[in-house]
Amino acid sequence: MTLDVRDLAYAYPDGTQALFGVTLSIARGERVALLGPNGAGKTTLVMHLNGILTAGHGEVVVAGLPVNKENLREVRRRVGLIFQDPDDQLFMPTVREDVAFGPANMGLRGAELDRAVVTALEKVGMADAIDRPPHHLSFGQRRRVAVATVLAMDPEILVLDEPSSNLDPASRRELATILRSLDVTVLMVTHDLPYAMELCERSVILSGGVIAADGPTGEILADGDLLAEHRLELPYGFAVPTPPARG
Amino acid sequence: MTLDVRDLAYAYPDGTQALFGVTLSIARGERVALLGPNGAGKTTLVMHLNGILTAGHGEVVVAGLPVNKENLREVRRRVGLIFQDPDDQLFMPTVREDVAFGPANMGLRGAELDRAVVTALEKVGMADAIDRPPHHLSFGQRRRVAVATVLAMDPEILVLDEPSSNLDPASRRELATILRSLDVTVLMVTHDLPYAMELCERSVILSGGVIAADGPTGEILADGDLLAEHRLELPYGFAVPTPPARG
Amino acid sequence: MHVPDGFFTAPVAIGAGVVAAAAVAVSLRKAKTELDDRTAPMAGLVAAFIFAVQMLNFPIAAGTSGHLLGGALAAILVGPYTAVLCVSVVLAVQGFFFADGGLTALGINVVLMAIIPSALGWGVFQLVTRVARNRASVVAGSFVAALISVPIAALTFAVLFVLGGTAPIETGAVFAAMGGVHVLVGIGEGLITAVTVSSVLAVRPDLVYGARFLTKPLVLKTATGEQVVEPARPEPVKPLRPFLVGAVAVALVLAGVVSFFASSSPDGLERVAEDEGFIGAATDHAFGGFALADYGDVGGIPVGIAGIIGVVITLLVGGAILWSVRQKTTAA
Amino acid sequence: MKGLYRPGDSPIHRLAPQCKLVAVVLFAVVVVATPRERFWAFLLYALSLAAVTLIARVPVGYVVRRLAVELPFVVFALAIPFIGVGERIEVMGVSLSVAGLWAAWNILAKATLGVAASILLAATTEPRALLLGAQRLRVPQLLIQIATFMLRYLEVILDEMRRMKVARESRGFTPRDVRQAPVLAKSAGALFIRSYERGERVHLAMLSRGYTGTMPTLTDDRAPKTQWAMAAVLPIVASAVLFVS
Ligand SMILES: Nc1ncnc2c1ncn2[C@@H]1O[C@H](COP(=O)(O)OP(=O)(O)OP(=O)(O)O)[C@@H](O)[C@H]1O
Ligand SMILES: Nc1ncnc2c1ncn2[C@@H]1O[C@H](COP(=O)(O)OP(=O)(O)OP(=O)(O)O)[C@@H](O)[C@H]1O
Ligand SMILES: [Mg+2]
Ligand SMILES: [Mg+2]
Repeated sequence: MTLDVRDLAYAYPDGTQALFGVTLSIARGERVALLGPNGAGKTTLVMHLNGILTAGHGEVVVAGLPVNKENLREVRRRVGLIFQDPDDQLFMPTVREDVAFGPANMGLRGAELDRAVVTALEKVGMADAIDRPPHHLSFGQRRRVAVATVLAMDPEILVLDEPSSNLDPASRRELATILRSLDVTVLMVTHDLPYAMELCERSVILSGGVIAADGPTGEILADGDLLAEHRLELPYGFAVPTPPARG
Repeated sequence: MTLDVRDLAYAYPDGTQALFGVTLSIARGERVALLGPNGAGKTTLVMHLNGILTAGHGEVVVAGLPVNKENLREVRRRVGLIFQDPDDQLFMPTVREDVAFGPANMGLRGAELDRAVVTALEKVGMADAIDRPPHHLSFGQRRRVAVATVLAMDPEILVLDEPSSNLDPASRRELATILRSLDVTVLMVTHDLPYAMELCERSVILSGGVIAADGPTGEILADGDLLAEHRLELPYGFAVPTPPARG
Repeated sequence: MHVPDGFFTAPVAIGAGVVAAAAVAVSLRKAKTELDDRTAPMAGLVAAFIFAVQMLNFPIAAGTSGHLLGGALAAILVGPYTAVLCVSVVLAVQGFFFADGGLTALGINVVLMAIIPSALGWGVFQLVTRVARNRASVVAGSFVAALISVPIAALTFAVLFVLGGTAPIETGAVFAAMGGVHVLVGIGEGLITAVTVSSVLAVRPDLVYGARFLTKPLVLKTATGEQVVEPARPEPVKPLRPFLVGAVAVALVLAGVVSFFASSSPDGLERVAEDEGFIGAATDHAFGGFALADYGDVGGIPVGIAGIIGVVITLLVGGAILWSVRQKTTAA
Repeated sequence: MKGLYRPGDSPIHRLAPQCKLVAVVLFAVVVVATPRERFWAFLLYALSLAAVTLIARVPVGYVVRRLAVELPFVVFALAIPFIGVGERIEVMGVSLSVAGLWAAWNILAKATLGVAASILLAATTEPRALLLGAQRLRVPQLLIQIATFMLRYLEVILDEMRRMKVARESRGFTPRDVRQAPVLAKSAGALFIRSYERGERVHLAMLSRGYTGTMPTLTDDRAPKTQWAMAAVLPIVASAVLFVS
């Protein structure tokens, strides 16, 4: 079992409770979409998966390791997290240094490190910006660099918090292609239901801090009442196609 | 003519030139989508429309007033701008104060001010959060409050930089309904082509700092080659429907 | 260096208060030429940065520590008048919101930490950048300006202390402690100022008031091809010649006064200590809060001379840097 | 930026900020003007501050802990008797300067009272309210504006620091020894520009919502006479003590 969340509850320091007992398991190699209305607790849940927030109640187990102080380093090496806001992710003076940061912490050096950086940036189409300061990029460019910083670390589990927002349509598709080509477990938060359909065989609806539904994406998206209940709906002009073969 | 941009060129202080001569006019009451790849200069263009950036070359005229030092106040009263990053938009300690900020600067006080604040928050479904600090909201909730801060000012021209990103699908549709119900000129930057189709009768493609296409949305979205050239494409499962009647 | 209530006699506190109020009033008038609605937040950031920087106490020598002043940095980033305002605001906020620095000593603190470092720092910076107008000179000028501003501020403290300190301490010891040690603080201040200015210069040259770069020409892409046009430029900044002259004059007068007091027999205001050796040793602890090394009369240097040595070292280092910058530009 | 502020609801908290500001400054002036020989005057000042502390329901421990701001000067004051010049007396075998003892007492007493008064002010008034108070007292607009931005930026800087820390740690960074210093130094440089640019964008957002340099005051914040009268109690008591002693 690669990712295992049991009875997770969490309240922010100001008293707002965001999670009310979430239980979820994701097997190795699965690609799962996490859907739900604004304020449902998706980001809060995701922040628990690599120990940025620590469980108020319940536990999170990653690849057999409970997420706690001792295992934090190991857990973070395995779980790559792409934040909802790229500004939370980028902090070095240049794009190169920012992408190199993770792999360098894992011990990569010299030519090997350079290669990892350039490869990751090429995947997201940002190799040209390698020497620019990240905070001088456009929003979508920053998101792409943020994705590269995590890809460069070669994680086993990839957790993405709305990776496709602010991306232009071509980059969105390219990201989907990258995700499909990687042999990793993926948990992706998204409001873009067609994108979830395209990429993930399984979907989970989180609403009001609890899991409201969990099943094959096709079935969930076909259940109009369920969607409507959780402020989800298929967009204008969208017709549910037959799900593509896994690849 | 409500919005008129002529030969606009702009370089950021670090030397990156983002606009290379943009000419664009939008008539009163039109709803125009601004499309284009990441880094095309959309945000840069939009920031010129209410004088946040000042033209390096060329000029911007809003409702007959050239955007310059003298007219700045008047121009900003007329042009409401919703930023791409909600964190740039929200700065007061509570949601209430944040939404009240604009109308208060325009002279509203007391019960009238309260009414404007509550109405705007109700439109975006955030009336419950009125006394919470904006930076303790979820990303999508922040974006909704950001929209409310501008709606509360009742602008004549509404410029939105990717308003739908990070919104859950229902909020996205609600925003579209609000925009359709207002009697304002709208310029909306978006990467969501179906959304543009649904809401705007005209689309402009900005690419590499110049206007690459300008015409009815239906025609532009039907031109696959044009779209592909500028990293735009219709999403998975989308079939161009007949455009809805204006209203 | 935040002076609390009751540290100086009333005449000094009031006198400094008047000087501070006058300087702030002048700065308020003049700052309008430096600030527009885009640079106002810069003033706020500089104030916040100085606030943060002043909280960082760093070790100097022998278990003592000091903190940065930030006045020169502020002058270079936002101009001298705005800088006076920024640092004054920092001091007022520290006094009223954080209970740091006495409310009745606000005038003294403004003189010591806002007016002197900003005015002097700007003057020196102008001198250096006048020699050569390029990036290297801006960075070097920042270093020298910050370096010099600190010991001079410290010596001003000593002068005020001699004039109206409430503690009966031997004059020479005060000068030695303040002057000598603050040369070291000045080096730290110089380094941090230079690094900050150069990193701002690298990505946002438009933000460095003392070095508004020429903007690059713009390219227009039209149907007929590309065309190069000159960008609209911000209005040129007026040179502040009178300010420069004033700052240098103040520095000279200060140096003169300081040397006079330091070298003359200290019994003008206080009696000579009975036990010189004892004083020298105890001063370490006395000025622990100000950061001081055992500089005093160790190694046979008469305490009164130490202050002058501080000034001289500062001027020498500054001169050397100035000279090397000049060499660089004539060679180029 | 909260400063020393402790949210609460007491008569002192509710007092208009401008009244409190004036009262504290006057109090400090009276204290500083008191000749150092009048021991019991200082005692009475301390007692009146204690009364304010009680009314404001600020824990005494809080005030005492915050007094540590003074520490460098305490060290200095305590040393004066040893290094002071002039007539000396023997106290338990140590030779101390008489004038030095007086000076030490003078600085300690006045500085402590001044700091305590400021702490009470800061603990019972939100920074933003203090600025509004200063604005009402006709402090020049430009200074208020710089102070407003400064408090705002302290928040931005702290916020950006927090974000950068989370980002670093989630990519496997643990600051354990000096070898990691360059990373921190580099991110410090980026921090300055980042905070500035974030603040700049926020400022621009404010401008685009009609900001003209003054925060809109949503309520009529003129203080009624009763408030002024209440605030005046502290400096009046203090001056009475000074006068009588
Ligand atoms: N820092 C915080 N402090 C207090 N409450 C918070 C904080 N961050 C989020 N919340 C609250 O916790 C709840 C869950 O927030 P979360 O960010 O997890 O939502 P989300 O599902 O990611 O929403 P979105 O789709 O808008 O990103 C919301 O009610 C939100 O207001
Ligand atoms: N502050 C800045 N300093 C320097 N260059 C910048 C800055 N902001 C943007 N740029 C550059 O200017 C160009 C246009 O950026 P802009 O933000 O306008 O793009 P955009 O069309 O809004 O893209 P996106 O869809 O990703 O938001 C890009 O090449 C970008 O890297
Ligand atoms: Mg979220
Ligand atoms: Mg943009």
